[in-house]
Amino acid sequence: MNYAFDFGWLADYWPVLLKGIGITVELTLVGGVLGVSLGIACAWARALGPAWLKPVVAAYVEMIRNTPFLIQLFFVFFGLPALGLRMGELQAANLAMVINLGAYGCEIIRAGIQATPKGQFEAGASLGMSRIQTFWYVVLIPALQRIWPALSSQIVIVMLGSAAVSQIAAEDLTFAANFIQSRTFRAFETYFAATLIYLALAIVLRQLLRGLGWTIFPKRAAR
Amino acid sequence: MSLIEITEVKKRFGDNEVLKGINIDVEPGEVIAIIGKSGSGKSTLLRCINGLETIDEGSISVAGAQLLPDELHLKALRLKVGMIFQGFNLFPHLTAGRNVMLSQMVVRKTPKAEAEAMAKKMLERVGLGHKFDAYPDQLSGGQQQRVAIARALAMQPIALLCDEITSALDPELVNEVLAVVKELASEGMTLLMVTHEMRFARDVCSRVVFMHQGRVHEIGPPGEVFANPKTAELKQFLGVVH
Amino acid sequence: MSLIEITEVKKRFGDNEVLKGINIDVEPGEVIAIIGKSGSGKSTLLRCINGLETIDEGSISVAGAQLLPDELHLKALRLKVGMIFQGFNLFPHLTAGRNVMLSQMVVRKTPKAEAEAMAKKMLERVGLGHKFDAYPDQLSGGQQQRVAIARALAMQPIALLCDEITSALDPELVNEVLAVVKELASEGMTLLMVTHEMRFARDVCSRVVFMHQGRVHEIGPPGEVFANPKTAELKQFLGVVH
Amino acid sequence: MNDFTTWDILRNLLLAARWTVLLSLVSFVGGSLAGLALLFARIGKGRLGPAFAKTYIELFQGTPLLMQLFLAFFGLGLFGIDVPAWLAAGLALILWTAAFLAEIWRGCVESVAKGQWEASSSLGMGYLQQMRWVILPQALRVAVPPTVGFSVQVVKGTALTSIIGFVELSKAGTMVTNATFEPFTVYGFVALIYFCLCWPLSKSSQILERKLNVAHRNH
Amino acid sequence: AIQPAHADALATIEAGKLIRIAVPQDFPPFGSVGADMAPKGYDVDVAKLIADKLGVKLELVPVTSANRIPYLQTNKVDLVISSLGKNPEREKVIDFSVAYAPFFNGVFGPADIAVKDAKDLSGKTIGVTRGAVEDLELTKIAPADASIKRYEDNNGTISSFLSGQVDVIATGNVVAAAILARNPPKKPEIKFLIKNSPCFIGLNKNEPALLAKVDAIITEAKKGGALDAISEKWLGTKLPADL
Ligand SMILES: Nc1ncnc2c1ncn2[C@@H]1O[C@H](COP(=O)(O)OP(=O)(O)OP(=O)(O)O)[C@@H](O)[C@H]1O
Ligand SMILES: Nc1ncnc2c1ncn2[C@@H]1O[C@H](COP(=O)(O)OP(=O)(O)OP(=O)(O)O)[C@@H](O)[C@H]1O
Ligand SMILES: [Mg+2]
Ligand SMILES: [Mg+2]
Repeated sequence: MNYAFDFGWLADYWPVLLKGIGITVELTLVGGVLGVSLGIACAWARALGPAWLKPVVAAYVEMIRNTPFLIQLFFVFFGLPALGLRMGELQAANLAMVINLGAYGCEIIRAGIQATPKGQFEAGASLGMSRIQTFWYVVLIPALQRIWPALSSQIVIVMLGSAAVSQIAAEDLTFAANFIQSRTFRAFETYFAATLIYLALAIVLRQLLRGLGWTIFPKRAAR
Repeated sequence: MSLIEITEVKKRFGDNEVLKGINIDVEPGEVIAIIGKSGSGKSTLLRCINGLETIDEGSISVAGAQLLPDELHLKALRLKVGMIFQGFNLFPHLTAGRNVMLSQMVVRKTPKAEAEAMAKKMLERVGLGHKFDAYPDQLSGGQQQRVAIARALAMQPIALLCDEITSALDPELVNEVLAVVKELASEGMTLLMVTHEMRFARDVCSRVVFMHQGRVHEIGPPGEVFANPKTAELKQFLGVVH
Repeated sequence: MSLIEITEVKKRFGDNEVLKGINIDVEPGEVIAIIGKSGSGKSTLLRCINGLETIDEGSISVAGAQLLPDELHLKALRLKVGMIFQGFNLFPHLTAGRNVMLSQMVVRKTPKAEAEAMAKKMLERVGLGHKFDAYPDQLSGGQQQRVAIARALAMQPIALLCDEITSALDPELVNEVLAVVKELASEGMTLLMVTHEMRFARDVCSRVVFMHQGRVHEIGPPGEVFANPKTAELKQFLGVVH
Repeated sequence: MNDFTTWDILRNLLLAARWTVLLSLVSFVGGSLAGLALLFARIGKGRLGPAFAKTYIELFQGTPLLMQLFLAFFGLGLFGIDVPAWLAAGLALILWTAAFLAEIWRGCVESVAKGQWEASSSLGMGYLQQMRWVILPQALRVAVPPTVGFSVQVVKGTALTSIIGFVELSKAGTMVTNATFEPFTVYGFVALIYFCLCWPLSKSSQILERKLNVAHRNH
Repeated sequence: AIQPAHADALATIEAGKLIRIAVPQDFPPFGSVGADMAPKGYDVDVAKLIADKLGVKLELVPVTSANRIPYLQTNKVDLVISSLGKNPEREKVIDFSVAYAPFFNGVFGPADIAVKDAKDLSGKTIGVTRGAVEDLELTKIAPADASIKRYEDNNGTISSFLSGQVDVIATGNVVAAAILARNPPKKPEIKFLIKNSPCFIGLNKNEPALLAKVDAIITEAKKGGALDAISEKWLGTKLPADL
C-alpha cells in the first residue's frame, strides 16, 4: 500500500461534518414523520378510499417508485420554481423525501391494511362506527404493527438515499464529505469516515424505530 | 308490534340465492336459536339483520324503524342491535377495557370517565372485572368471547345477535360463555343466536328456527321442534349432531 | 418387552414443568386414548415420543431402541413412529399423491414407480384413491386429514401418534376420519391418540390415559375409566365434556 | 456549444441505458446466487453462520451503495489491488443486492408454517431435505413478488456506478445536460427511460402478488 | 503522503506508449461531450497536446469532482487535467504543474441586482460549482453573511440561477456566454471579476521526471502559441500575458 492515511484534517473540518450530520438527521426525521403520514393517507385512499381517488394515488405511487429519487429532487428544486413555487434547498429536499417515502410507505402500509381480517371491519361496523372511524381506531394500529419492520427498513433506505440532496447544495452529510474532499483532496479518509457515520446513523435509527414500535404497539404479535 | 320483523327477505350472492324468502317476527325478550346445516344461510340472515349485508328483496324492521342501507340509518340500527361473532374480533391493540370503551367514546361521544365506568360494569357483568387491563392475546378464548359480549352490551342494544359464539372454543370454555348468555336471557335481553349447542337451545330458548337451503324449514318452541321434528331434513340434522 | 416404553419422562419449558414424570408402556397392537384438560401436557408427550421435543429426564424407547436426540437416531425413530397433527400439515405445493410419495423417495430413497404404487395403495386404503392428483386446497378438511394419515402410513411405521386429528374438522367430517382410524386399529396398528371424542375412545381403545397437570392421573381400560372414575379431577373432566 | 439535436439526446441516453440494463442483470443474477448462500448462513443452525450473515446484512444495508462502490474500486486500488471498474461495480452491486435479497427471502422462509417443519421432521427428513423439498418450494412462491419488486431498486441503484466511471443512464443524463444546458428535456427523458425499465417490473410484481393472494385464499 | 508505485511514472508511460489522463465531462468549456459523447473542451485539448508531445497514445478517463483525485492516487490515471485550482491543503496530497489555463471567472447576475465587488455580496445567495477554482476563490473573498450554494456541476449552478434559487453565480465568462446564448428570461451580466488564479495539472507526488516533462511541454506550448490556440477556441480569447 502506497498511501498514508491521515485523519488530521478531521479536526479542522469537524464543524462541517457535524452540520452535515445534523441536516441528514433533520431530513430523515421530517421526511420520516411526514412521509409516513402521507403514506398512511395514500394507503387509506388506495385500500379503502373513494373510487375516483384510487387511480390518482396509484399514478402517483407508480411515478415515484419507478423513477430515481435524484430526478424527483431536480424537478422539485429546479422545476417547481417555473410554476411559481420556490423553496430553499432544505425545504425542497424535505418535500422530495416526503413525496418519495409517501409512495413507498403507501404500498407497504396498504399491504398491512389488506392483511387485516375482515372481522375487524365488521366488528367496527356492528358497533356503529363509520368506515373512517373503523379505519382510524381499529385497523390502522395493527396494520402498522404488521408492517413495522418493512417500514423501518424503508425509512433507513430513505435516510441513506438522502445523500442525493447534496446535488442541490443542501449541506447534508454527503455534501460535507464532498466539500471536505474538494478542499483537501483526501477522498478516502473523508468517504471512509462518512461511511462509518452513515452506518452508525443507520444502526441508531433502526434501534430507535424498534423502540418506537415497542412503545406504540402493545407487546404482542399482530395476526 | 314485534321488536324485529323479518318479512320475505331474499338475498343473492351472484347467482346463488342464499336466502329465499325469510319470515320471522321476534317479540321483545324472546330468545331464539337458529340451527341448520353449514351453508343453509344462518350467518347470512344475522348479517342482514345487522346491515352487514344488504338485502335484495323484502324488508327488515327493528323497533318499528325500517332497515335502510345508508350510513345514517345503519348507524342508528347498529346502536339498537349488537352483534357478536364466532371469531370474537376483539381489537388486538387495545386492552379489554379499551375494547369496551372505544365505540362508546367514538360513536356515542360518551366522555371517557363515563365510558370507563360503563366498561368496568359490563366487564364485571361477564365476570371479567379483573381483566380490564389485559390484552386480548392474554385472555383465553372464552374470556375473549365474554369481552366481546361486554363490548356489545356497553352500547346498550335492545337485541343481540350471536353467530356461533361458542364454536371456536374448547369444550371447557363453552360453558363459561353460555352461562353469560343464559344470564342475559334471564334478564330479558332479546337474543337471536346461531348455535350448535342443542342442549343449550333446548334449555334456554323460547323458540327454535331450523333453516334449510335458505328457508325457514321448521319453527317452534324447542320442546316441539326437538321432540317431534316434522320434516325428514330436521330429523337427519338432529341425528348428525347427536 | 413393550413396543413403546416411557419411563419417568420429565419436560420443562423454562420454569414451567409440563411433564412431571410420565410412565407408560405400550404393547404392540394396543390402541391408547390420551385425554385431559387443555394444557395438561398431552401434545407435549406425543411430541417427545416423536423427538420433536427433547426430554429433560427419563427415557423413551421404541422397539427396544433408546430415543437419542441426534439426527441419525431421530431419523431411525421417525421411520418407526409416524405422527399426524391437528392441522393436517399437508405440503400445499404438492398433490395428494406427491405428498404421500415425497418422504418415501427422499428419506427411504424408494424408486419413484414403487413410491407411486405405495401412495396409490395408501390413498385407496383411506378411501381417496381417486384424489391422487388433487392439491390439498381442493380437498375438504376430512379428506386432507385422511391424506395425512396415508402419508404417515406409507412410511410403514410400527406405531402411529395422533394429536387431536379430528378437532379442526366440522362435525360432519369427523366420522369419516374416525372410521379410517378404527379400521387401522382393527388391523392391529399400534396407536396413541390424543382425542376429545369420548365415544370413540370408549368404543375403540384398549386403554385410556387421563392426564392432569403433567402427570398420568388415571389409566385403565375405557370401561373402567369412564364408568368408575376414581379421582375428582377425572369426574369433573368427564362431566364437562359430557 | 450546443450541437445536440433532441434525437441526439435521446439516442445517447438510450445507448447509455444498455449499461443500466446490463449492470442490473449482472447484479440481479449474481445477487440472487450470493443472496441464497447468505440466506442459508442466516437461517442455518450453528452460531457462526447467522452471526456473520447478520453483520454482513447490517453493514451492506446500513451504508450508502455509493460509498460501497467507491471503497470497492478506489479503496482496493489503494491497497495495490487493481480491480477493473466492471469487476468492482459488479462485485459491489452483487454484494449489496445479496444483502437485501437474503433479508427478503428470510421473511419468506419464516412465513412457511411451523407445522411444515414438524410434519417433514416427523416423516424422517433431514434439514437439507426439508429445505429442498418442503420449505423452499413454498417460500419461493411467496418470494417472487417482493423479489421482482426489489429489482426496481437494483435498476435505480446502478446509477451510482458513475462514481467509478460508468456512463450509464443517469451519468449520461448529467453529461448531456452539461453539454446542452437543457436539464428539463434531458432529465425528462431520463425519467421516462427509467420508468419504462422499472414499471413493467413493478407491475408484474403486483400482478404476481395478486395471483398469489388468490391462490392463498383457496388454502 | 504518496510514494510512487513505480520508480518513475514517465518511464512507464514511455515504455507502454500510453498515457491515461483524467478529464472532466461535466464542466464546460473545460470538459464536456459532443453529440457523439466523445469528450471535448479545453482540458481535453491540453491532454491531446501532452500525449502528442510525448509521442504516446492517449487514453481519456472521464471523471467528476468526487473521483478525480482517487483515480490519480490509485494510479488509474497518470495526470488529472480537470481545471484544478491550487491550495496548500491540496498541495500536501498531490503535485501541481505550472499553470496551463487562465481563469476568466466572475460573478454574474441579472441587471436589477446591484453588486460591484465582493463586499456587495453581503446577504446574497451565490451559486457556484463545488470544488471548482471559482469555489475556492469565492470562499476566500465572500463576506461572512453571503450564502454560498455549492452545486455538483455546472448544470446545477446554471439551473439554480435560471430557476431563481440563487441571486448571482460565480462562473466562467464562457459559461455565462452560453447561458446568454440560450436567451433566458434572466440574463447574467458580469458584476465583477474574481481574482485571477489559474488552473494546474495534477499529478502524483514524487514524480519529478513526469512533472518536469509536463512543465516543459506546457511552457513550450505557451511560447509556441499552441496553448493560445486552445484558449481562443474554448475561451474566446488569447492567454493573458501573466499566465
Ligand atoms: N360473501 C359471500 N359471497 C358469496 N357467497 C357467500 C358469501 N357469504 C356466504 N356465501 C354463501 O352463502 C351460503 C350461506 O352461507 P352462510 O355463511 O350464511 O351459511 P351458514 O348457515 O352460516 O353456514 P355455517 O354453519 O357454515 O356458518 C353459502 O353457500 C356460502 O357459500
Ligand atoms: N414450545 C413451548 N414453549 C413453552 N411452553 C409450551 C410450549 N409448548 C407447550 N407449552 C406449554 O406446555 C403446557 C402443555 O401444553 P400441551 O400443548 O402439551 O397441552 P395439551 O394437553 O396438548 O393441551 P391442548 O388440549 O390445548 O392441546 C402448556 O402450559 C403450554 O403453554
Ligand atoms: Mg355461519
Ligand atoms: Mg394439544
